[in-house]
Amino acid sequence: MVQVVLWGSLKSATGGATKVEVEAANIRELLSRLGEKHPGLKPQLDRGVSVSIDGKIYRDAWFQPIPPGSEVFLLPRLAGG
Amino acid sequence: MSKVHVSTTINGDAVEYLCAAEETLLDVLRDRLGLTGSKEGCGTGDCGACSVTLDGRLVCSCLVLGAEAEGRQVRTVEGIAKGDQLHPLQRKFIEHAALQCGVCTPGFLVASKALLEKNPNPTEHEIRFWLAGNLCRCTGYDKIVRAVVSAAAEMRESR
Amino acid sequence: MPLDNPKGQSFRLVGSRPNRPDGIDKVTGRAKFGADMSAPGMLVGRLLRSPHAHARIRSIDIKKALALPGVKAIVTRDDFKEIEGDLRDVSRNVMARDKALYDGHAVAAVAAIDTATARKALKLIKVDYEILPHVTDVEEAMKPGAPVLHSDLFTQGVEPTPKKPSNIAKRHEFGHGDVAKGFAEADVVVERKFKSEATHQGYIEPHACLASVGNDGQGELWVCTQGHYAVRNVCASLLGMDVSKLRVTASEIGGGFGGKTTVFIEPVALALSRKAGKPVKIVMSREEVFRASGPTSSATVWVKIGAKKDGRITAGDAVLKYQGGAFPGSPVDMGAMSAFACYDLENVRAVGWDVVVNRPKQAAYRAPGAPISAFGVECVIDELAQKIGMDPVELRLKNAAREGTESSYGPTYGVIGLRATIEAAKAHPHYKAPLGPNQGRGVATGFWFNFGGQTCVSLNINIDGTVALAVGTPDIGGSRASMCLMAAEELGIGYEQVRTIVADTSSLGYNDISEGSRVTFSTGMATIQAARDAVKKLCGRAAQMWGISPDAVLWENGHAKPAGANAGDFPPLSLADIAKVAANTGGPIAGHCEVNAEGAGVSFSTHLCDVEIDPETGFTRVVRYTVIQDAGKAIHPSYVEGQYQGGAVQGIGWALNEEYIYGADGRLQNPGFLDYRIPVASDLPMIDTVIVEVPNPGHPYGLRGVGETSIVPPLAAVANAVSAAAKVRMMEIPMSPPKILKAMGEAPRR
Amino acid sequence: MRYEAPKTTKEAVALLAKAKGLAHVLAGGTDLLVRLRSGHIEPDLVVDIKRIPAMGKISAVANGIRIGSAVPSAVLGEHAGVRKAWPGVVEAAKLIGSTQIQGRATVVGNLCNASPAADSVPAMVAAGAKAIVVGPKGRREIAVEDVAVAPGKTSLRKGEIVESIHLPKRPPRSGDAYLRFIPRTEMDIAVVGAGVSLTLGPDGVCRQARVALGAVAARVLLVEEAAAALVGTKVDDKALDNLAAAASAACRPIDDKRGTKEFRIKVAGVLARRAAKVALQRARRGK
Repeated sequence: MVQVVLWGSLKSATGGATKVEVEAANIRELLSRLGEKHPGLKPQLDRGVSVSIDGKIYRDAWFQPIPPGSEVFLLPRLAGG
Repeated sequence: MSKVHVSTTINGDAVEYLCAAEETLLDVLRDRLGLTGSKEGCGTGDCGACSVTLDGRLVCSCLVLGAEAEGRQVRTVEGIAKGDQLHPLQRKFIEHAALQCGVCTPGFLVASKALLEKNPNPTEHEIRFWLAGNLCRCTGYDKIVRAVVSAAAEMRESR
Repeated sequence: MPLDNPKGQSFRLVGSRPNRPDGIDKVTGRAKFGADMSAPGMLVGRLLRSPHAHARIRSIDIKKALALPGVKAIVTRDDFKEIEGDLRDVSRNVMARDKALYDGHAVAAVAAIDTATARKALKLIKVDYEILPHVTDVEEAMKPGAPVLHSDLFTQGVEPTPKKPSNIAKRHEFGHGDVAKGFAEADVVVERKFKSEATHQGYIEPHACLASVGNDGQGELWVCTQGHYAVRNVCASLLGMDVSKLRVTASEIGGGFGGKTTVFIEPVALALSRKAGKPVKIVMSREEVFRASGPTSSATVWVKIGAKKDGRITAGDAVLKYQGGAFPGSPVDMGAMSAFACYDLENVRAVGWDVVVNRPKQAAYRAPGAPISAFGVECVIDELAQKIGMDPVELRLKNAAREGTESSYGPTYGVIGLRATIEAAKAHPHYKAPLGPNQGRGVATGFWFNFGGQTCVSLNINIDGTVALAVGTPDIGGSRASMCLMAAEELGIGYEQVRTIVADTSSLGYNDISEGSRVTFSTGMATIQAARDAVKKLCGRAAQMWGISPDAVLWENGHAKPAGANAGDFPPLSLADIAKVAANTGGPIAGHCEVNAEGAGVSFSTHLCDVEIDPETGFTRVVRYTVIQDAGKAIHPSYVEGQYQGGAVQGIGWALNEEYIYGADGRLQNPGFLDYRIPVASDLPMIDTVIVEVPNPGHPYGLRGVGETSIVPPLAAVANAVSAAAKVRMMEIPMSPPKILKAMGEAPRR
Repeated sequence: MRYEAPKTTKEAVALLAKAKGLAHVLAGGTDLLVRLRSGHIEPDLVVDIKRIPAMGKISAVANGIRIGSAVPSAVLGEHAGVRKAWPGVVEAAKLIGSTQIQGRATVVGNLCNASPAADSVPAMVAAGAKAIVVGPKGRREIAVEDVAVAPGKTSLRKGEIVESIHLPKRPPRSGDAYLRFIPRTEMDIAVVGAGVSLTLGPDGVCRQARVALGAVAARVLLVEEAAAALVGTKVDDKALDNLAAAASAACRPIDDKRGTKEFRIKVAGVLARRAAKVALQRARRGK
């Protein structure tokens, strides 16, 4: 099980929870499980998100492994100048 | 609408062209003569990217009509190097990393050259005020000022 | 890619300051920028722009304009198909559909044989506008009853989703802990509301492009952009072209700072060219750049911070309201995430509101969103220090985020350089230097994420042993020099032997935009990998020539050598030796890398600023400025310093004199460099820099992006300095002289 | 548009007098070309006066100095005679734009552009300068303060052209100065400008003074009350306070993108005082 911390404004899609648990070994699995479990997150997931695993932020990498016990955050998709 | 016939000298070479009365010298240089080194950053004389000298006097070529160049001496960034020999200012701008994007660089070089011809040993203050009409958004001017100081020193030594 | 040697590494070339490879082109006028290209039979493209801040477009009559001799094509909304999804807003920003949403919004475009004809044609286009009420201020736009820009915009991120449309696009929230509990524990609480005006990136080169679409539907585009692949993909979608049929070449780019990460005139030029069957060049005027490209947000920022008497912060709370122009997507999310990112806080919250108004759609501007929130937070920190009676640098050190800190936006930090920059500030002679009369000193810290992203490079070994490196990220500040350094470092050859070019979209795989301080990081990482790939192949060729196993060959100082005595005794082969006979050993030798670079390291910066105020006029001069920033590893220190200095000066301009000024009619009043006042050479002192190097564990050389962080602290550093000199807290930027004089006049005499 | 570059003032006057449609004089062109390029004006005729020899000269005349209308600020600034006699006028001319603009912009162009914020105008008004105007009906001399009548509008009649500016000869112990306020150090339009010219008696008492303010009303103001505050005093602190108060009181400014009313009123007094101090020092040095 991976515990994922969502950013504050996604609470409305998870019934108020900012921490959710899903079974996932990599980012692709994480995102698809999140969408299945919480359909309200789908629009945001489709628009794009970043995933932080143990402090490193990934924007696209589906197959980035999520080691057990990792700290995982869902973040908005970020862009710079 | 008949065009104006102009005979002038650009970077030491005799040049003739036809231009519309309302056409600026900058447009003539860039669009008619292919001298695209002078840049248009604003078209209102506020950025200095189009700096050239006209009879030795530093001006914005966006604020000069092409017709006005008749019989004058125009010098642009393309005329600063002598063949394959860079001018000390050009070398120092590269060495000091005085350019990032480089679009303001031609204007700074033309303006700095005009300064050093008038004042071979300018202070930092004098350089900054002389170049106040040349906008640079990348460097914060620090390295540009250092490059001019350094080129001036080298030019004084080799004199 | 992990750091090669966490215990410290030594470099042969990296960290030196060679001349940039494009230097001579740029000092002689030979470099070709966006507007410098022309094509035979080229037409001039010009845009007609809305003079109204908000108006329904009833009809557009182009008949008379089209009949003007010399006019070859006109395009309007009818020439762009309706697009849904991600690109809908981009498409509508490029060409207005049912409504013009801001002063300067494009409504039609003409291609004609010359400028005079194009100009005349624009005057002949009749647009029937129904003028609508407008709103340009962020707080006004949020009020019930404000003119609504989009009837289909319902606030996201609030529960329940509103039934009525409004200008509030989205609510964001970040943080952790319990701020109410934190404030209850505080001995001192400071709460302030700040305001910042919109600024423009102010790149000196206006947007320019040359489009040519043939009758076969194949297109070429020459354009000044931070990302030519993105331009290609977006334009192809907007115009219904196959991506493969559009080749985009990035010209030299005269500054971007985030403002050239999207499209404005490019799809229009392509549409005109397709219709006219001839090349079309569009060059924006400076006025168009200000009115109709992508400035940054104006905002209000509310910040509340509480602390114990000993300086330990117990809670931080912020509410940010950013307008992002006429379409959703202001960088308020990043403003909220980064607001408290410099601090190690148990209880923190930042709420951001993304708001639309009748202004041009904002584009990224150097660390988008972060300077605005840092302005509020760092000013409150300063005031907190005063209230507690603590040195502002000490207060920051006491609360600075470190390795293991749970960041204000979520993830736990790895190795970071924040404390190192604050300690360097404390130790810097600037911090101890005495101040003169009417002078004040300010300090502020700043954070930026830094990004990686999709990157593709190709490194080709030439027959004479020189190297051609093709990258796909436009060079906005000297990155080609850094790439040459890294390639040469890896290959063990001279800097001068590597030539880096920016390839067009058909010559190299996809590359993300040059943004997010990602180029030296990502393209650098890809270059290192491509070089290592080439080295492997070079070793293989040597092995073949020696008749030994490739595993028995190692690469050292630009030579293939037998790995040890057991491998055999062969004289080393240089890169040139191997290249010379490449045809005989298997053909061309090249290294490649395609990667989605991850592992960018966050970066921090601490700035010191001294100002002097004329108490009778409010005139403010920055008299000393120092930037201290973590670069991880500086590849070419001169260009790292350049990023520090340039960002600081843009921030100084933002703090003191730059602002978008809209009139009551909703029109921009200062669309030129005369009244949009960016700093000039005589406004500034030298900008001192200190490069701190705390290696990023996610890059082989340890480098972190450096392009953006430098604009984050200056707004507050200058505001704190001005507040100290004026002896009154300034809460609005720009702190133009009338505002300073007014504040000083209203302040209680001390 | 037609471009003409006549060789004599007479020819220029004839071209302008005969012109059908919109005609403009081109001196330095730093204002004209901006308006031309932006499409704000579409003249039918532009008369370039830089080929008229008399207009390109600075000459000492019996009762002062004559500055031709085509003399750029940079040339004016290099002229030792003008710098010595009217340092305030020169420093004002030298504030018009950048080095590049200086190479082109002229004080007459600055005057005829009729902007209330023109830098050289308050200095010339304080100096008591006259504009020499040539027209189809001959030559006339008008006070510089009477050239601009409203923003962008002059009192010149059709066919008339300013040929030169006349700066009067200075009595001993005279000095002038011009200061302006801008938010940056360069490149801005004056938010407030103040020109002061004064003459001291042998006893150090101010005998004569003129004070002019720019950018605080629809036209450059000649403020007699401010001058009166100096005359008969030793230009001490009290006189300077009175001067500042009179200058502020005379302002009728507007709020705009460059500054507020309140700010302009306050700063006009500050600058008038500072300019008077500089002029005083110069007068004390000028034997």
